[in-house]
Amino acid sequence: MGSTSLIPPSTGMPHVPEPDLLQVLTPEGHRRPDHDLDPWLEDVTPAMLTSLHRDMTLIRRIDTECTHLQRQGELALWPPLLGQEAAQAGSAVAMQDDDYVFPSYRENGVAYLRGVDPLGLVRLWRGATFAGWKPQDHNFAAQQIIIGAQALHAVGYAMGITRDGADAAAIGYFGDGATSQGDVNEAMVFAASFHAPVVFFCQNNHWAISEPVGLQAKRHIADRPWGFGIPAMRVDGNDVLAVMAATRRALERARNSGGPTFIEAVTYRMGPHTTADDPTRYRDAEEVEAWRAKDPIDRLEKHLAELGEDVEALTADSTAAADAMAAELRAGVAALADPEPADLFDHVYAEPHHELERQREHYRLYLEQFDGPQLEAGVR
Amino acid sequence: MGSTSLIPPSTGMPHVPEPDLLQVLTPEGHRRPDHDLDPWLEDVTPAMLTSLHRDMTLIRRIDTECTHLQRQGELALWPPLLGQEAAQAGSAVAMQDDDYVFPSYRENGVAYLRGVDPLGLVRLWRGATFAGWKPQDHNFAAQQIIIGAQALHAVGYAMGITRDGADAAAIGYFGDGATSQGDVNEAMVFAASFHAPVVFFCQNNHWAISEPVGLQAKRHIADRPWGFGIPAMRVDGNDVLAVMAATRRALERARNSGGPTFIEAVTYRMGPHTTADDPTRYRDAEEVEAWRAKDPIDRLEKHLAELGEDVEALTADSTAAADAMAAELRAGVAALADPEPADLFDHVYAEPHHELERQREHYRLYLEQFDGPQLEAGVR
Amino acid sequence: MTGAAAENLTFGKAINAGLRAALADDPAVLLMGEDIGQLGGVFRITDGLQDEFGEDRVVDTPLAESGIMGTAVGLAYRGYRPVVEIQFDGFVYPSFDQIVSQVAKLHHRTHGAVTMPITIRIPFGGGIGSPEHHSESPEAYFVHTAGLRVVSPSTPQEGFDLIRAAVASNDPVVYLEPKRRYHDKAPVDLTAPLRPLGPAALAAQGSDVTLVTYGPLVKTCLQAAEAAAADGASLEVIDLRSLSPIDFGLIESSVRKTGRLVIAHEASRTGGLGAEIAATVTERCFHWLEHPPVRVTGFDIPYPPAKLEHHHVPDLDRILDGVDRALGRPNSLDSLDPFAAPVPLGSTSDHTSGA
Amino acid sequence: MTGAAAENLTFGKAINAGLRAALADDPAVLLMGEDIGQLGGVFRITDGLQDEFGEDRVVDTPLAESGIMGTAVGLAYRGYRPVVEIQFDGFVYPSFDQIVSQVAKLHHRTHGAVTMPITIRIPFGGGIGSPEHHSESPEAYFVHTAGLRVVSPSTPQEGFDLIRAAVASNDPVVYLEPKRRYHDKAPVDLTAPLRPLGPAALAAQGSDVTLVTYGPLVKTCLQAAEAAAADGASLEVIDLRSLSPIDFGLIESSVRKTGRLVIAHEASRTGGLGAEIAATVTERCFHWLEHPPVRVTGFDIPYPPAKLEHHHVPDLDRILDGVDRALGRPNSLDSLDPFAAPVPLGSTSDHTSGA
Ligand SMILES: Cc1ncc(C[n+]2csc(CCOP(=O)(O)OP(=O)(O)O)c2C)c(N)n1
Ligand SMILES: Cc1ncc(C[n+]2csc(CCOP(=O)(O)OP(=O)(O)O)c2C)c(N)n1
Ligand SMILES: [Mg+2]
Ligand SMILES: [Mg+2]
Repeated sequence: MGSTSLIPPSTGMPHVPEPDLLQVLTPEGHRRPDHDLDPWLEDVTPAMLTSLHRDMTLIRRIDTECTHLQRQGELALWPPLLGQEAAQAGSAVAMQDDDYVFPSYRENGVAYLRGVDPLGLVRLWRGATFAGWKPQDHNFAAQQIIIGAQALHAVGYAMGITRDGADAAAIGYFGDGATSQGDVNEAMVFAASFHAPVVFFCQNNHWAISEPVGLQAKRHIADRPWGFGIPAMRVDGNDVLAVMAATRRALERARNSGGPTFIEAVTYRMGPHTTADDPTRYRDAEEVEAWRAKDPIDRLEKHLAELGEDVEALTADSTAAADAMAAELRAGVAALADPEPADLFDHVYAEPHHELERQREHYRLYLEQFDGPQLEAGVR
Repeated sequence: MGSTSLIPPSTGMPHVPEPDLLQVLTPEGHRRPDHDLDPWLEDVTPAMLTSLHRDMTLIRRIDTECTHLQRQGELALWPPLLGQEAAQAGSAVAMQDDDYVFPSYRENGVAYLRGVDPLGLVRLWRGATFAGWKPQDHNFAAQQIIIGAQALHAVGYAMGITRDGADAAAIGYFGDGATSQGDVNEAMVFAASFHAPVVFFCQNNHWAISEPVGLQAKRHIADRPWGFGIPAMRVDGNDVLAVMAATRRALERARNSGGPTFIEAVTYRMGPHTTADDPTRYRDAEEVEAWRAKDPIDRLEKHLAELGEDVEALTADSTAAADAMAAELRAGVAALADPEPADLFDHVYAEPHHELERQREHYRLYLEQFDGPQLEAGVR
Repeated sequence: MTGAAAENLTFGKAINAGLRAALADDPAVLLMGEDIGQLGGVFRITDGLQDEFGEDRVVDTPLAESGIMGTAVGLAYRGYRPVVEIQFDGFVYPSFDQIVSQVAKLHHRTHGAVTMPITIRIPFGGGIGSPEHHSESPEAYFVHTAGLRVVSPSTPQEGFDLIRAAVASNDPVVYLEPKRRYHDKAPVDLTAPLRPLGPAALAAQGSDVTLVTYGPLVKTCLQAAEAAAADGASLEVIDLRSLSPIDFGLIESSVRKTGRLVIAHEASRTGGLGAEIAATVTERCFHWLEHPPVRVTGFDIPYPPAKLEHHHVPDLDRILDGVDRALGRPNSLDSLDPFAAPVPLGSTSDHTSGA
Repeated sequence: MTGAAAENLTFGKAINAGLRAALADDPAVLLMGEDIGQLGGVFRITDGLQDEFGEDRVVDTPLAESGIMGTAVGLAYRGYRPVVEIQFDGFVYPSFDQIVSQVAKLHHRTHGAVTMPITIRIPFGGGIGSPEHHSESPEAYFVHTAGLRVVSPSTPQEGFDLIRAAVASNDPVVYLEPKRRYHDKAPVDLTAPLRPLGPAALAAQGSDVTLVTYGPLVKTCLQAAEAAAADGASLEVIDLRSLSPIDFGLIESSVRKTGRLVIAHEASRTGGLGAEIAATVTERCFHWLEHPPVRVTGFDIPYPPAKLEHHHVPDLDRILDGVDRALGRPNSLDSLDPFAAPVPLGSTSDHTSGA
């Protein structure tokens, strides 16, 4: 593995690191030494690995549960993260509470590890709300559908951290496809110019719906940030330890006035883009199979076995935890009420708006004629 | 001078060239060898140098004439290019007729060398028209004011060249500030993805109105394209031969299916951003003075002297040509008529538009009450 | 209208057929967009076209709408006629600058020397249970932008006819596809001659109220007309087809006949097309109007989550309620009679002199 | 209205004073934009503020409007109240996506958990002989966007008052500065209390015609009122101040008195604010109207080159011509009487059934 120096070059001369894939766990589960990442893994114990295993297992279960719920008509849509559990869990556990996450629509695993109730995810994806949680309760922003827009939000938030002199960082998640958007590139410009304490976390899952990453980028994505003055790491996104170490390193750098860092987590979207997508139209089964061999959970299990842990037992534990969560989730779904029409008009503005009040009142009177849900009078 | 290899790296490994400034004429006018550029300068003769001298002299004269015309109230505004004559002349003379230029607002020197009548520039900047020439007459697009937008137009045009199998290239001009815009970065993404025969020509004149280039880019601008998979050259933009050589090389590469190239021409905006600007509010006189010593025309004169040419005579020739052009320009300006109100409604659409016809007719009837210019009836 | 060659096609397939015809007719036509190649677009509107015409004519682009629009401008400079697909309505805004400042203005900027025959296809509107940003009705932005034409078909035949007319036009055309009608089926005459872009259509004849609409709500308004007929009111339904320019001639003659006008659209009310139509018709038909034009529209709110969208998008009942209002029949809003309430609810007006 | 502390200030200086007050009052306020630091902005509206409040509070940003708007959103997430300067109207479009899909929607998206107290300052409108893209009137785009408030001051005092109200508002506010009035001077009370954003102002009282306008045309309309008075017509001039929401209460009571309404703005006519005002006033005051509302606006064309702009921007004469029309007096358009011409000029309508 290459030595990806994070120290920005002191001269104007280009100094681009070898973009070898940073990896500490091989697909076979062997731990390999890495000069750059090992210092960030000194506290790794079997207990921590077990905890990571449970995290990934739970994330995967949320994902499969929600995919089922969509098939059963409970959800309108679901964007599976199958295959990306290590990228999401590894980065999420690297964060501190004060760090603030700006996710895309696919970071449902990160959401969970930030304490978001899976039922909040369900409410979002069944079309009952646009945000199933309060961002400030989890330092986890509303999910972003406009590709790349949140990268700028992360940078702006990070600029605020600097102004506040706070000990925190922002982290913006986006995909490989998003790197083509102007906003993501402008985010790099602003992050570099303002030396913002931000981490760009790009999950290169090889596909943007039907478009392969090669259509978006002719070089490794991690090669691009350097030209903006932002150091980058290219990590094996299916290696939860490598991802955790890289994210810790980048966040720590941000918190210590080191400025922005870009992480390309190389992973793979095993499922469809969303439950509405049919990937057989555009990609080969062999490609998917090849990636199955790099499964992030399997890999961690192999590693745990190599360490002599009782994998069967801990898998059983993880699975039990997942079963419990899934049962709770299904019970919650069964009890979900539909949103109220008041949600239409509430919070469009933070302050009174007489024309919208009028429309609300019109609609209240209109609904009164029917048996269905009614609008309350006079409430904003 | 570094050896800026234009061959894209064959592996995915980063391979960023030394971004030393490519230079073949020192500020003192000495010719120095350059491995990369010399092959593109084999046809340079004293006659060609003399011609370049005249080109730059004429460009500078247009610039100073128009600055005067603005002061005299003949122009509404003028964006001086003083100091950037070598960047504009060197790149313009490298082009072939079939190449197509997408300029910003400051490429008035390039316009002139593409055969645009200076009076067309005057009509544009006095506010009589938005395009003082037909783009297709000069393969020179309408000037672009929206920062960076034209970079995408150049790429799109180049994609068209590829589809046509034509032996031509597109060249998009923009400034250092423009590199922060999403459009310029998206242009690099598209150019790389479609291997478009396009040259990005960035005149880094160190300022974007009052903002120094350091606010836009933390590294050399020429470092950025590599990460997109686009080779870049950083050339001394006040060295007309280096600029010409680099542009020839890049255009030739484009014409021979080599794909896009980025040129950062390092130069300096000696004057204000436009005649409406007051640069003393934001930059030091010393900085300007330091750049005066690198004047592109002086430099070429020193070189011609070193070659034993009769600089006094050729300067006199160039000046005479400039005087003649300026006299013609002033005569033309004196004879300029104001645009007709028909221009308001003409060519908003290429095909009939009944509601706009109606507005036109309304306005015709309205104007009929007065003594001023009238609208013709029934003409579209 | 459906000739010998008429085939029963879905709306989506009809547009697909129109695009195929355009590609076949003119080598300068090319399609660009995200996922339009092998996938055939997320709605499959370009299904099979890349296989048929090649990757050079049906181009999967990087994921950047400004990039798509800006390169389309460059291609138009070179003589091409790009047909751009924006994947969903809410994703057009990153390209708004290229549309407003370049696509719309370049022909005028160059005194006609350059044409911008770019077609911008946008699946728009709600009603299909989508996530945020997937159900917007952005037409007013484009209608207010001089230099653009804007059209929206409401039937498979119109889908076919208008896409061909849009691609053939030398002006830039925003072509808004009512996505929730993609699966509607009807006979489509694929041999229909090229028709002009501008005229509106009289979708249903009537004598009591003129009901003007476009795109996805045409079907709903035709249903409203049937329901109203059962209730003794005869609605004349006008399908605008062209939103810019608007064929006011047809609307005016109808209103001069009925004296009553209802306009229905999904887009938010304030500054929507309903305002323009109401204002223009009032200017031109004031003395014929028996009642002020009535607007039945989406609210002035962001498009809501799927579970609430049926409240926002005007449906049969809300349209009929508007018709009742225009007819002076009892309707839900009687108790909020605007004429009785000179000051809007909740107004905190403080009418001091500005001098 | 001008208290003891009133100072004679230009419009530009009044806004500058308002920004200074906002920065001094609340450490969460910060200014962002291109060239707003040492240069003080190309119009010098932020002159001196960076020296006074530091580079952390008055921030020169890279040249990228989407970047400015998107980072402002992030700062708002963190509790800041960014005041963003867009250098000229025509440069706001690269940030349109962030404005429409983020700034306008985030409060609603998060059920009120996040506020977006972002002020977007835009020098707008024409009349100063600028190049292309420097004279646009983009207000209709923002007014049609739910979630935004839009205001435009017309006097130095309003400039001061409204910028403070905008910055203090917890909603995002597009603050449109009539750039050609920057040099107008008037006494400004810098101790004026914080006022609400919404109310319109009765700029001149009158009884024959209600003339509604905003921003740069308020001055022109007041001149028109004087000229009309000399001609025996009494105009009531309403300065909207708030373009979204519109204070219809004041307009309605005026129209109920005059029975005649003229709306004047520089923006293109189709889909402009005039349409909304005409439509809403017709809905609410139909029985009081003696004449259909008259719109005096820019044409449906791209803003023209400087030498032609006086044709496009409504001036005194065009406004008076509109007033004559509303009054049924002889006016230039009599020979193109819309009531006499049921079918628009040049219409190629082909009214076939769409069924
Ligand atoms: C501005 C915008 N354009 C298009 C889309 C439609 N879209 C949704 S997801 C997607 C692909 C994103 O790919 P990538 O960034 O790689 O993320 P991934 O889905 O793989 O996680 C596209 C094109 C969108 N949501 N926003
Ligand atoms: C989208 C946009 N934003 C802002 C401006 C205003 N503006 C005009 S020129 C300029 C600076 C451009 O700097 P640079 O790209 O370095 O080009 P230069 O003027 O130095 O040639 C700015 C901010 C603009 N024209 N377009
Ligand atoms: Mg992806
Ligand atoms: Mg510059």
